Amino acid sequence: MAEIAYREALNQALFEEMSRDPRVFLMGEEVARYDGAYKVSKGLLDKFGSARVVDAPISELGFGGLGVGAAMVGLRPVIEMMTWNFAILAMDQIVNSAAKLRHMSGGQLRCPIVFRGPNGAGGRLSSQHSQALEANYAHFPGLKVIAPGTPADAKGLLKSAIRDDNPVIFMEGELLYGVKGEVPDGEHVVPIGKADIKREGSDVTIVTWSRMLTAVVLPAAELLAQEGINVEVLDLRTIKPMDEEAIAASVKKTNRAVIVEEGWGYAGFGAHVADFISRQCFDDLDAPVGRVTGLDVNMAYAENLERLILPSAARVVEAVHQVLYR
Amino acid sequence: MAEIAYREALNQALFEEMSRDPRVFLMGEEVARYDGAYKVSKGLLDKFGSARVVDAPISELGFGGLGVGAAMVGLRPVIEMMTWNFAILAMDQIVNSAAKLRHMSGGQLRCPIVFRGPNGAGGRLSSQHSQALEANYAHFPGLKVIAPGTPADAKGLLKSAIRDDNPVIFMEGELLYGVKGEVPDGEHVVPIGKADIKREGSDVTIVTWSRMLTAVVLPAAELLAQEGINVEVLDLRTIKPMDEEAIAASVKKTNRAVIVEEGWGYAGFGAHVADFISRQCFDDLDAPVGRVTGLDVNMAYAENLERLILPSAARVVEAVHQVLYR
Amino acid sequence: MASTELMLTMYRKMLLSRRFEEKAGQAYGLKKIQGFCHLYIGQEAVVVGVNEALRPTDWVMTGYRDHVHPLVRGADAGMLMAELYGRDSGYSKGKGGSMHFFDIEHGFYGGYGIVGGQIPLAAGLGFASKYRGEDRVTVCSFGDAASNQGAMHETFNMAAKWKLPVLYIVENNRYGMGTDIARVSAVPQISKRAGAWDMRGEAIDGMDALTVYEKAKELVDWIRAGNGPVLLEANTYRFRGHSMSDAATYRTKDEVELEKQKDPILKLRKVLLDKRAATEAQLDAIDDEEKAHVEKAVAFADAAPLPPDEDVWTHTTVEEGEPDVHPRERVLGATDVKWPSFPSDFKVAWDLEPRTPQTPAAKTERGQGGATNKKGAA
Amino acid sequence: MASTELMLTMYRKMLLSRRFEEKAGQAYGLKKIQGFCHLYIGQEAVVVGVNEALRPTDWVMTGYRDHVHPLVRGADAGMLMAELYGRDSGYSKGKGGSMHFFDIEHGFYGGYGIVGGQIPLAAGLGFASKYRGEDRVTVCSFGDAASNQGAMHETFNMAAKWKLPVLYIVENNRYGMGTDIARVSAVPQISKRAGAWDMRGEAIDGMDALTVYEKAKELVDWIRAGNGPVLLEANTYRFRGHSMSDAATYRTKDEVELEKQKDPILKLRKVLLDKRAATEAQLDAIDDEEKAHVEKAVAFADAAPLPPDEDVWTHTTVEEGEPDVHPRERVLGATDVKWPSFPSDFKVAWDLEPRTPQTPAAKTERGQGGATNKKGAA
Ligand SMILES: Cc1ncc(C[n+]2csc(CCOP(=O)(O)OP(=O)(O)O)c2C)c(N)n1
Ligand SMILES: Cc1ncc(C[n+]2csc(CCOP(=O)(O)OP(=O)(O)O)c2C)c(N)n1
Ligand SMILES: [Mg+2]
Ligand SMILES: [Mg+2]
Repeated sequence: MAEIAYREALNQALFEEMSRDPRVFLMGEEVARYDGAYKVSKGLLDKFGSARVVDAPISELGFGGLGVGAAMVGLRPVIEMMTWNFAILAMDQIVNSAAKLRHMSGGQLRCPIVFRGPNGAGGRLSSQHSQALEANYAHFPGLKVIAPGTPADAKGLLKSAIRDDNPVIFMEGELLYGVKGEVPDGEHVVPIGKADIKREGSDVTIVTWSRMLTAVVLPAAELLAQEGINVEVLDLRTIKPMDEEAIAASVKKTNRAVIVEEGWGYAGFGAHVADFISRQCFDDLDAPVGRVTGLDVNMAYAENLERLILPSAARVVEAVHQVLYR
Repeated sequence: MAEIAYREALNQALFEEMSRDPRVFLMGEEVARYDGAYKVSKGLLDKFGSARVVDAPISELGFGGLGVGAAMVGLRPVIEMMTWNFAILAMDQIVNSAAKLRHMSGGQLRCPIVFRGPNGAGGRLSSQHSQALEANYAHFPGLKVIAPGTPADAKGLLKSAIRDDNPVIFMEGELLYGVKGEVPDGEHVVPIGKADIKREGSDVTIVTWSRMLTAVVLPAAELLAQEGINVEVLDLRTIKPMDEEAIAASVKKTNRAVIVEEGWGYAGFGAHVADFISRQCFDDLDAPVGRVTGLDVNMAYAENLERLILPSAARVVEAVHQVLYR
Repeated sequence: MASTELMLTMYRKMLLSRRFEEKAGQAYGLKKIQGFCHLYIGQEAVVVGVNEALRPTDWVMTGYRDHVHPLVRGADAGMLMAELYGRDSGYSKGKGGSMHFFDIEHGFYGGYGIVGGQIPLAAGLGFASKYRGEDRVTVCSFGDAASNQGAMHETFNMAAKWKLPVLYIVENNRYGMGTDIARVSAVPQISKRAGAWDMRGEAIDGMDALTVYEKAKELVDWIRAGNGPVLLEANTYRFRGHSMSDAATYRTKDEVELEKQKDPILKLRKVLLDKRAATEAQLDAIDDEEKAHVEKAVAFADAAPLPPDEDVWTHTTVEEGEPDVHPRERVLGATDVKWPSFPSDFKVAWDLEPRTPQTPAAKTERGQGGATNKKGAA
Repeated sequence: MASTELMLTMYRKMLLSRRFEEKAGQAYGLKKIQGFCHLYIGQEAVVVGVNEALRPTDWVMTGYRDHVHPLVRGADAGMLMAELYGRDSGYSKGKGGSMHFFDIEHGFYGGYGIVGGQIPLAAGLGFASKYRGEDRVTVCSFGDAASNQGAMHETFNMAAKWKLPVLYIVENNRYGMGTDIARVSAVPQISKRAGAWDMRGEAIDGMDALTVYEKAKELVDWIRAGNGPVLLEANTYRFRGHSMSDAATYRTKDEVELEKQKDPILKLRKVLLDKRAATEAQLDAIDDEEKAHVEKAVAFADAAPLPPDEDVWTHTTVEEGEPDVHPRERVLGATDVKWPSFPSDFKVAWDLEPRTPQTPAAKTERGQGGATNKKGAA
């Protein structure tokens, strides 16, 4: 096992899948000669050439749709969106074409495409550049949505995403690219739709995904352990389909749950998780499900305001106290 | 009180607000000479002229953004999206410009604009034309989201939306346009953010909005009444901000709740409502919150499949039975 | 020049299209077809003329006005009608309906309801062809009003830059729903816009199947030779409303009557008669045959069952190991279905962007102050 | 021709801009400014030349490379710097930062982070002006790479069709981030695309403030006279990377050095000296004054407080009765703020689409087969 950064783990996944399968190509703004805005595609142009690593114009709707078309006829495109904030311009092709093609054609077509790029706040970028948009895509039938929180999961899930025969929304954490972690050597594939217990515990289940895991939840778990509170940390990894079994099993054990997400609370994906737990574990719950979310306001540039808007370990600790009625 | 159709109620609201305030104009595809694809803007061109009732090219992103710009400098645009399915193309201007302008400018600007058009299934239109998208917009801070279910609410809320100083997403029911109802004469304004009890009851609270109210929930309430079950029907009317007080008050009375929405259940707005109830009324709930939603699949054209996908009175009855443990 | 045989084929296909659409219109009146239903009546010369210029391995896609494109490529008329009826025997098992026809066996890739949505998709088909080194051409139709979508601008730029083998056809029937294109378009002659993307653009009389055929042949050859995409504007007219629910009061009776005199079927009939390539009786017989062809299709659809209720759960996602559906095989038990099979092992030989040795310093020249484009169309 | 006084004003404003940006770059190095920060160094002639051709009541907007546009219109340098620092005394109270400058008092309407997002907004500003019968011109800048966004296509069509009073300026600095525009654009000379929307399009040397001023004056007059929008391409160059985090290795040292020799400040300085309009000492004094001006701005920002924590809740929505914030009044207690006030009672006199008597039959002529546009730029 080597310790590598999240961006390198993604780079490895791309490299390995492109080596394995000539149908896989990468297209997006700055992905080729610039090695990607976040350097995820470093070295791929040299290795695979200009038809497989393609610098696109700033035309998200256009190249997003081009990717969908290529997927319809047997290629396996990976479309990099420089960030998910910009991908809103391409959303029509993602949700109205990619997500619906197999259905509209009555099963004649499939659309194996991955849309990937950074999601969530990037750090002092104000409101247009700091949005965690997983809830919006999770809402659409026909899409899978993935949001890995560690380098190992990033690699293993990107490989699965590329091999999947459905359109996959792959959301990376904009502030995770430099974060390092152990990544198993060789073929390392993580199945889509399986949550992972990142820390075992018995008192409260914390459900989270993407950057919140390492940035907020695990640090909070440490703080809570010092108080003698053992939280179980369940990393969803896949937003859709959701690993309902794993969630229910953990909550049935701990009888308490807190959901932690970076995005807005209002109609956030955490509401879906909380709703599931409240219904499925109704008789097991000793307290209402707690939620820690980004504040329901536009992101500010000012350092203090940004800090207040994003979830923090302190807010997680507070929420855990609350579900424990402390 | 006159009995008029939903489309006429909207037409009255537009007519009255445009008469009252020269800053209000209507722009969209087919709104002028064609009187609107759904005839909502009938007669407005003749009355207000070609600068206030504008036929736009099929350029949703372009004229959506043009409207936002006009709102920034003192006009009050009403932008008709032929349906919300197509508005996905304009979503960037709605969520990245309109919803963020006041914030990015530190309070220098305001953006009083209404985006309106039909939402939900239109009847045998297959998947690209049959989406209920309120959850996606409700997620964004800076937007208000409205989804009226009756002609009276449609008129009263559209007037409020036009007078509001924030960007408002106004979602009409595509299959409601022809539905008639009593509409108070004269100035009739319904406040944004206030739910309405459409039927009083004591056994179960049904929370719903838009077309589900008259198409599914009220008929189900009748059927249930015949069994001696008295449901209270709470029509949210506004999706954001949500009338939390009204919901909590009703559930505290009935101790049981079912949410009924046309859209997909996965990360649907109903999850937000259910999560709110589960947390806020934790000690009052005698059963898990029930949900009736559109099935989590793409909409099919075939008559039988479409019928199965959309919520029905029978499914509501079943969900009510379930929360009553019958 | 088109041979007599080819002219007769085109004549037959236009009649098949016309009769099919007329029946669809009638079935709509009887509520056997519901939702939106956009007829192609009047525009047949475009799709038929282009189709005859294509190879069976070429690909075609269009918008929601999509009944005739697959029909003339060889799709089964009964199964198309069954799809309009929302029946299990339809091409998409009743999931798509009128706006979402797909017949992959015959290279017809849909059927899209978002105006302009197919334009980027077609570039993707072209991209894949080039990527794998196939000499295939993709044809993508869209309407005049669709040309105001940003998707077109973004796509044409890439298609031209990367010389993708796509023939874009704007079927300019002068209206987008109730709106005269000249009312909402600064340059309503859409092919004149092609220069903005360094693309070849041409306009033709789209009411004349022979003109369409000749031009399409020239362009398809040109594209197949690797010259890049073309925007072909076929000036045409729809005789009916935008969809079945449109009374089309925005056009005068006179205008419609005038256009009906240019009926592409009558036009080709006249050519055939003038050339003595066929007799009135022979041509009438073709019409009778195609009427019967369509009658059979209607009977097939009438007899077709609804999809089973369980089908509500299928095809939203692909389950692991799930095969693709081959409609004619599934419905008719056909054993001659040639389904496109795409290689999973091949060498990508395309150098999409050859690097010049001087990179990155190499620049194209730029006129400083020179490139003046005074007001006026491109 | 620009008067000596005007030339000196432009010289001063370019220096103010340059010194402001240099300080911003330094402050970024010290982490006083964070996030993305896009400097305008090298491109000053464009914004300064255009600005002097405008009236104070005209409006301006641009993308995220937006520090200099408000600065030369009269925004307070200290408050702009404070915004970069994310402080309460900034124009947006630290909510917007580098990419979202707004100074409504001086007609600067932002500051947008979505590439091309400002293009439709500017059409809306122009629409409102026409709607109310004002003779105002809106100027909207965007980058060369932004020209591949569909938003531009959709907007230009409407702007041209409705003759909206907007001067669109493409600040063509040859790169979108690390990508040479010629690598991703089929027509990299963007003004050549204007014909696709029947729009006037021109290209000029954007490194020469006087050229920019003269052309902008001509165009602004033309637009104000009601002739519709214009696309002006200013060929320019950014001396720094795309943003502070870009090492700009995609350009050769030679290329950058060559361009630096065309520095717009040195160019105007030379003109002033050649004309004997000013002495070296006078020009140096201006530089010293502007350096001091910027030093003061930095000191102001350094001393400015963070916004109060409660501010996290403000300005996401407008509360009922909530007034707009007037930054200079709020921060500096200025009493001379002229805030635009828009009438709520007026008569809309604009007939956006006059009806011709023959409507709906009236049609524009259409060339059948005539309008051929062979491959080649518009
Ligand atoms: C994005 C989008 N906007 C609007 C519509 C509604 N709509 C359907 S067809 C149509 C007119 C299109 O006209 P044109 O492109 O000329 O094609 P035609 O119908 O004439 O073949 C409109 C506005 C839509 N389906 N998609
Ligand atoms: C829609 C969108 N896509 C991508 C980006 C990321 N991005 C920011 S600036 C930029 C390059 C823009 O270049 P250009 O338009 O030439 O303007 P310049 O920076 O040269 O002034 C890109 C790709 C973005 N902000 N928005
Ligand atoms: Mg048309
Ligand atoms: Mg640039």
